[in-house]
Amino acid sequence: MADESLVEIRGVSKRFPGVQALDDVSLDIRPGEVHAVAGENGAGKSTLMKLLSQLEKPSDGTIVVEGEPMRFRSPRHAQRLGIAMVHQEFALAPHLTVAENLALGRERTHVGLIVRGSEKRNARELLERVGLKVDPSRKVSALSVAEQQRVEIAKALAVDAKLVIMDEPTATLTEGEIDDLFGLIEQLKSEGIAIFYISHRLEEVVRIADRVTVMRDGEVVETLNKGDVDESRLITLMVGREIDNLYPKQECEIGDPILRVEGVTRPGVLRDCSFEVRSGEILGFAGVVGAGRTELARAVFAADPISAGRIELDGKELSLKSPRGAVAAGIGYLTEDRKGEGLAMQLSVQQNITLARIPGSGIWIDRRAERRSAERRTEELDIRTPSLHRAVEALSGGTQQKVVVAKWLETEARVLFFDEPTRGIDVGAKAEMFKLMGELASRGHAIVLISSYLPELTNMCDRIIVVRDGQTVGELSREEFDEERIMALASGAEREAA
Amino acid sequence: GVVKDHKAKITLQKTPPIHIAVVPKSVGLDYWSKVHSGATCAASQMRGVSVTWNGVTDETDVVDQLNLLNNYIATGVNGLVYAATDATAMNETSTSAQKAGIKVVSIDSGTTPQPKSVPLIATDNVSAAKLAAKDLAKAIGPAGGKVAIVAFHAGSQTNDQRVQGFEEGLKKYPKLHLVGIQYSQNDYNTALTVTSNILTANPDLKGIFAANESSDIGAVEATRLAHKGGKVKIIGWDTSPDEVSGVKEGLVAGLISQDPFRMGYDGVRAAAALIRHQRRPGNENTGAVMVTKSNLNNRTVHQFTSPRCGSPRQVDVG
Amino acid sequence: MSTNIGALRGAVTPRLPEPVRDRLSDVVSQLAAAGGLIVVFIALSFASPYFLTSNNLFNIGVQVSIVAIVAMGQTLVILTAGIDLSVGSVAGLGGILGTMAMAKAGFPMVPGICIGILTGAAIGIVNGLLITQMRLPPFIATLGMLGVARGLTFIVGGENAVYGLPASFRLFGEGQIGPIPMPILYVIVIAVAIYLILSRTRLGRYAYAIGSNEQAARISGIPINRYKLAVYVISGALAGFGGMIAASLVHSGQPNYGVGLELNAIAACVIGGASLFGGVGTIGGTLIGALLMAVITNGAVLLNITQYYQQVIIGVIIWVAVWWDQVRRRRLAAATEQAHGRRSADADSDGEAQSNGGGGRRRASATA
Amino acid sequence: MSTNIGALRGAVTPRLPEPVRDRLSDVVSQLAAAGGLIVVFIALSFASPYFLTSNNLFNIGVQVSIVAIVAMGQTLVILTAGIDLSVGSVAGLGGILGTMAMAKAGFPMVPGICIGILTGAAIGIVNGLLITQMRLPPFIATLGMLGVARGLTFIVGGENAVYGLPASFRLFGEGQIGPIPMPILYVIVIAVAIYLILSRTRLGRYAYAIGSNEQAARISGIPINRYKLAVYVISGALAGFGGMIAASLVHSGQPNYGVGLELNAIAACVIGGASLFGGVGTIGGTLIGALLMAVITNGAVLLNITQYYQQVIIGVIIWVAVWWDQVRRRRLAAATEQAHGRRSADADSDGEAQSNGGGGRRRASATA
Ligand SMILES: Nc1ncnc2c1ncn2[C@@H]1O[C@H](COP(=O)(O)OP(=O)(O)OP(=O)(O)O)[C@@H](O)[C@H]1O
Ligand SMILES: Nc1ncnc2c1ncn2[C@@H]1O[C@H](COP(=O)(O)OP(=O)(O)OP(=O)(O)O)[C@@H](O)[C@H]1O
Ligand SMILES: [Mg+2]
Ligand SMILES: [Mg+2]
Repeated sequence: MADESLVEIRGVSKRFPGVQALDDVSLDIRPGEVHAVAGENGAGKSTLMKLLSQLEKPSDGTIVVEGEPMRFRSPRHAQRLGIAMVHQEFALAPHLTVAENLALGRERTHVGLIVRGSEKRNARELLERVGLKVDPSRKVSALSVAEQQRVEIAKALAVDAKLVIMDEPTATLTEGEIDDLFGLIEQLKSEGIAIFYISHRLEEVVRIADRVTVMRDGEVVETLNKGDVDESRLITLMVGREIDNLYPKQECEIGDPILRVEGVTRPGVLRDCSFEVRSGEILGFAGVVGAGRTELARAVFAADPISAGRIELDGKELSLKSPRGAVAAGIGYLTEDRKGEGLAMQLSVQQNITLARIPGSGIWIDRRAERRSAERRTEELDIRTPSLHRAVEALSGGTQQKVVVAKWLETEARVLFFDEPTRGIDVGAKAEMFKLMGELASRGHAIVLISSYLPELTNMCDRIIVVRDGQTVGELSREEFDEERIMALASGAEREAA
Repeated sequence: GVVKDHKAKITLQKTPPIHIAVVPKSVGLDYWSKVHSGATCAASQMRGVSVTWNGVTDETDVVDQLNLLNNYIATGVNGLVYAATDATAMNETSTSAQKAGIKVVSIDSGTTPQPKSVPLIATDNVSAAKLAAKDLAKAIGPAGGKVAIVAFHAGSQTNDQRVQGFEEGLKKYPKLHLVGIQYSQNDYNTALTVTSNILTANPDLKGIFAANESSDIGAVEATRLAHKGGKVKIIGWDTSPDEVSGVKEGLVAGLISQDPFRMGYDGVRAAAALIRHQRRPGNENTGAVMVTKSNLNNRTVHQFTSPRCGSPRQVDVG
Repeated sequence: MSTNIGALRGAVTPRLPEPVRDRLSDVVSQLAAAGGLIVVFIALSFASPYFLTSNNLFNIGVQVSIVAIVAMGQTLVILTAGIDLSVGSVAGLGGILGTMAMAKAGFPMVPGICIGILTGAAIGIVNGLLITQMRLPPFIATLGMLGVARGLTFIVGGENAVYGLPASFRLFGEGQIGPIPMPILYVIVIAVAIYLILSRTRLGRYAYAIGSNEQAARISGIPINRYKLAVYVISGALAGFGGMIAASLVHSGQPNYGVGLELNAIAACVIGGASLFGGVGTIGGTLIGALLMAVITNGAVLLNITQYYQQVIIGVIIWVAVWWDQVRRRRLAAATEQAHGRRSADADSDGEAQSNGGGGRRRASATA
Repeated sequence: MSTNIGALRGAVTPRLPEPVRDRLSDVVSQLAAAGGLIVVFIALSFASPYFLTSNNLFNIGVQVSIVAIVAMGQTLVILTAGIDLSVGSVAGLGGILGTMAMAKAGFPMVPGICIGILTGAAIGIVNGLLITQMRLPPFIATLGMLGVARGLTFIVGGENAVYGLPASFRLFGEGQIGPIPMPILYVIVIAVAIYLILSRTRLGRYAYAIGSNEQAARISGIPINRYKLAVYVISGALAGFGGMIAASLVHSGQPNYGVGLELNAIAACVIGGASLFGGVGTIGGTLIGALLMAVITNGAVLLNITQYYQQVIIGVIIWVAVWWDQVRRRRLAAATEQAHGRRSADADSDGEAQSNGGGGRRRASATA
């Protein structure tokens, strides 16, 4: 490993209105090194990386790239310096095709005209490297979140980079895809490319990082070398205390079925899906990306139309036409896409938390009660905001996710679908959220947990349904949980009747 | 002004039906709807004549009016009776219509040059506006004082001619001092607003020349709101019912009235004559009168303000 | 740490109960937003001796009233990321039908006015249905309605104005209660009502939510269609009301009334800080926007500036006012950061509940 | 499943090489979008014997040309999620300055026309600077310019129209090359140019990207300000060009020309499927939108429908045409999903390469 730093961050600070996001941060990265940055939500990880890619300017301090102090101009300048970034909130233009997005800002032209042929070819190559098989001429808006995540990674690869920053690249990926990504990272390393890696999945950090820097409240707590890193150490450093149980599963009494779904079909998307979930139960949906878990939840929630099927709540058949009916009936659905379908970005934290259930009578809002609810939820989930009146767009990614979670907890729905609820949430908050889920279950609510991260499912669920190709293909009870078995079912290697 | 007697005796036998398009400068003002009644009245009195009435919404839509005229030329109407929004811009329209075999009559405003073969049935705006200046001076009295113009739309030819005529007329009265000109944009409420503001800025204002219907009504309401009704002398233009009632109430010193009904009426008759008899009727000055409280019930004036079909009339006013 | 914040807050606005303090700083912030307006106001007071006369201020009030009322309805629509281009035509149609009801059908004044308002509401329903049921973009639905309503005005009312209104109808637009002209009173009442709607009712909250992220609102179980319909109905009804005021002022129903009014109304909203992309905007801002335009027009006439220079000046002042507003906001944000940035970040790090905070604080610092 | 798709695709366009097939289905889809226009066209052909005369078609072409040209510039602006409200005033100002250059300063025709275009471009620069440097919302910047440019027109040109233009200038708007009137030729040339810009150049690509997600565009290193400026300059220049055509048609410079033109231009874009929220829109769509409005207006005159009914009918047809377009799109999407929606996901799981996909397939199913 070369001693020469590729990038050195010296005493950098960054203030936002009401927030000291970074406070005198110093760290460095060498060529061919994977340097992980860990920390709680709002610790300042993304902000630090945005300084490197010149999306923000530091209030104080300098950044040295290959011995030269970096001048802050524009993201384009950062790219020229060889810095590429995978953004936590994707930087994709939804109306453009995958190929166009991958070439964006770097189009090759011939007498002023864009050479489209090579664009597609390059796109195919890049997509192949990230293991994504979609047609490059598809619009990005038609891709699922997981697919977009990989396009975002591919986009960073398109830059001729010396430093690649990956801000939570695995938040929506499943095991296999993460393995692919790590293979890719190894390959980049061998080419001498340095990588900043941010993730809340600490075992990934332990696995891939050469060094780990832990941040808390905008400050660097410590930088550890590969040998000294283990998960519990990281957690202690990050959170400032120990978390003994990451998956606080409460054993609670499982009662009668609350929601029963039979033969739900949506042409071309879902075929004859059936499941039931009981009071006090946490049911998991497992499956590979694109298996149709999200679609199944959306169909039950009436966010998408179905052509056939029966949905029963407490033994009574529901005929839902819109999410509104579902919410009224006592079904909640936390979407996987928080920006697109989760948050009203310009509205305040408080307004978002109470959006699905505003206290009040008739047309009036009871603002005092609203405030109380919001206060309680922010406390419960440790939502860090300078104020309840802060617009959520100014919050860190993970904090935003907590706000969405709070919104659905606030509805007190009988049945709650959580679609990738831990996306971007730190370990401490994750444990807290699982605890709340357990409490909900123990109070007789039914919970459906959709996650691409198997340990979450196996630790938290009482039962797991495996979804493949838009069908429910298997069901496993807690005793039968086995990651390999689930993977086999999900990928179609093993077949079993639902 | 003098109106020539014009009685074209038209024989109405076995004539093929004819279709005449009548295009005003704009639609939506009382003035033009009187032209419309005149045109339909004329058509109703002749066998086999039908008229189409269509216009743009604003007198300044020169290009749109040209488009509209061209559309009529393409549809092959027999006659085209129109008031040009811009005398110069339309000078080829009449000839190209004639080339397409369509008989053309100009009403209200002609083109420059006016083709010899196209009769013009109109009043002279400039001289009528001079009349307005004279009457405003008379209403204000020998002491004179400040006067203002509430015009309607800068860049419209009618507007410009009236303003020009008024300003020229004003030259004869050195005691009258023009303090400003504001535009109502052909909107009653805007007229009200600008007049209110003029009255605020010039508390000693003596008189207003309101150059069309909307300007007049807005100006009247503004003087009423400022409790200056009747004290500030207003000379308006056109004779919509509300304007006339302003005269009755003494809020308006006088109204310049043209004879739009006659323009429509004679325009259509002239077109019919051209089509059926290949005869070109002479140009015609339809004249203008000043309507005041004292001559309101005068029969002749009544013909101007509330024309009725069925009694084609002769007027002679000074 | 929360004591820390408490202390700080106390220092800024001592001893006031929190809600009052919140309200107060709200007002102050609103006034700061009115900067452009205030500057123009002061400048005109010096430039023309007539500007500050009560007579002229009334005039301005009356002149602004119609645009302000229509713009307040428009604000609701714009909050939902919609747009209502039909308001001008609706004002025309409402005015004609309302006056016809009085002049032709012999309705007394109040029912006549109601007819004008109901006409607007009915058009609003059609707009709303086109948008929610036929799923037309609001721009298209209301652009079509702009033509349809104007056409109907002429078809129903003929080409001429409607005259012969009862004398009492004049009072509706020209009367006064004490020293205050009726139209100004209407503006005040409607502004308060819409302020309450926006801040205290579901309709207001949902309007913001729909405009901010329609998908999120839908998934949260909000009956989007119903609330969208509601904002178009309100906008239509207020446009009808504006049309009736206009009719009263000139004591006649004018079929051409309201041409171009939509642009003025939308401009008032946007000058007042509303975003055409939805989710952002306030009633106070809209009123300021409407007033700014009216004051400039009034001032220009008082100073005897000809129409063309007026147009240029209005345009430039709009640019400067909005630019200034933006600079102010940015600077405000920066100032807050300097004063309290450190501390609130600290407070965060304790993982303590933030029961109240930045919002209030931020506003408080604006007053400082 | 993939054989299934293959079979279907084969059935629709057998044996054609892929790019040709893509192009073909593109055309078909465009034509389908023109559905409303085609229906109106056919209906009018039957309703009026004059409609299909070469003379009349010629008229329509000339009449649509100005709106179409201005709307094409507007399309670029709208793609970036901007709006240009000043185009009408700019057409007026360009027309006045261009004609004054010829009539007063004695410029020959071509330089005179260039002056009109350059005026528009200059105004476009100011718009662009206001938006990028003073960070004004496009609505505010161009609304201000709407007043400023109109005021300037009168200040510079006086209240009267500009006459005394060289006779040759008539040819600019009324001449023909072979059987094709010049204005139609201009539309074709500009349409092809902007089509190329949109599909083949950075400017076009970035316009879509900026409108789709400005932040993403910025992150991708696109110099946003430069490209935003460019679209406003193009819009301004085309508005100036439109103003010169108008001046040629009436052989004079009209200071009031272009009032309300902005609304027509924006309407053409939106009817043609562009979204005011940016990122969506095509030149073909805009042309269709402009044509639809012109054909209806023309047809109404031919059928002897008065102005007021015309307004109502135009409004209703716009509603129906856009509604129909949307239904078509939704049905298309549903069909695609039914047939293959899941398949792209399948490809993920069974690891097959999808060399061409959603886009092509979706379009193919439209033709079926
Ligand atoms: N544009 C902004 N305006 C105001 N505050 C901001 C802005 N961006 C970030 N912040 C604040 O800065 C702090 C650090 O945010 P940052 O996004 O860097 O956190 P993070 O470590 O990436 O968290 P996460 O794990 O949730 O992604 C947070 O308190 C956040 O609210
Ligand atoms: N708006 C859309 N238009 C077209 N196709 C879509 C759209 N949304 C999703 N899809 C397709 O549907 C498939 C399934 O979506 P999705 O990935 O959300 O399913 P999932 O089982 O929930 O997977 P995961 O939650 O692991 O991402 C994806 O392959 C995607 O291509
Ligand atoms: Mg982050
Ligand atoms: Mg999913």
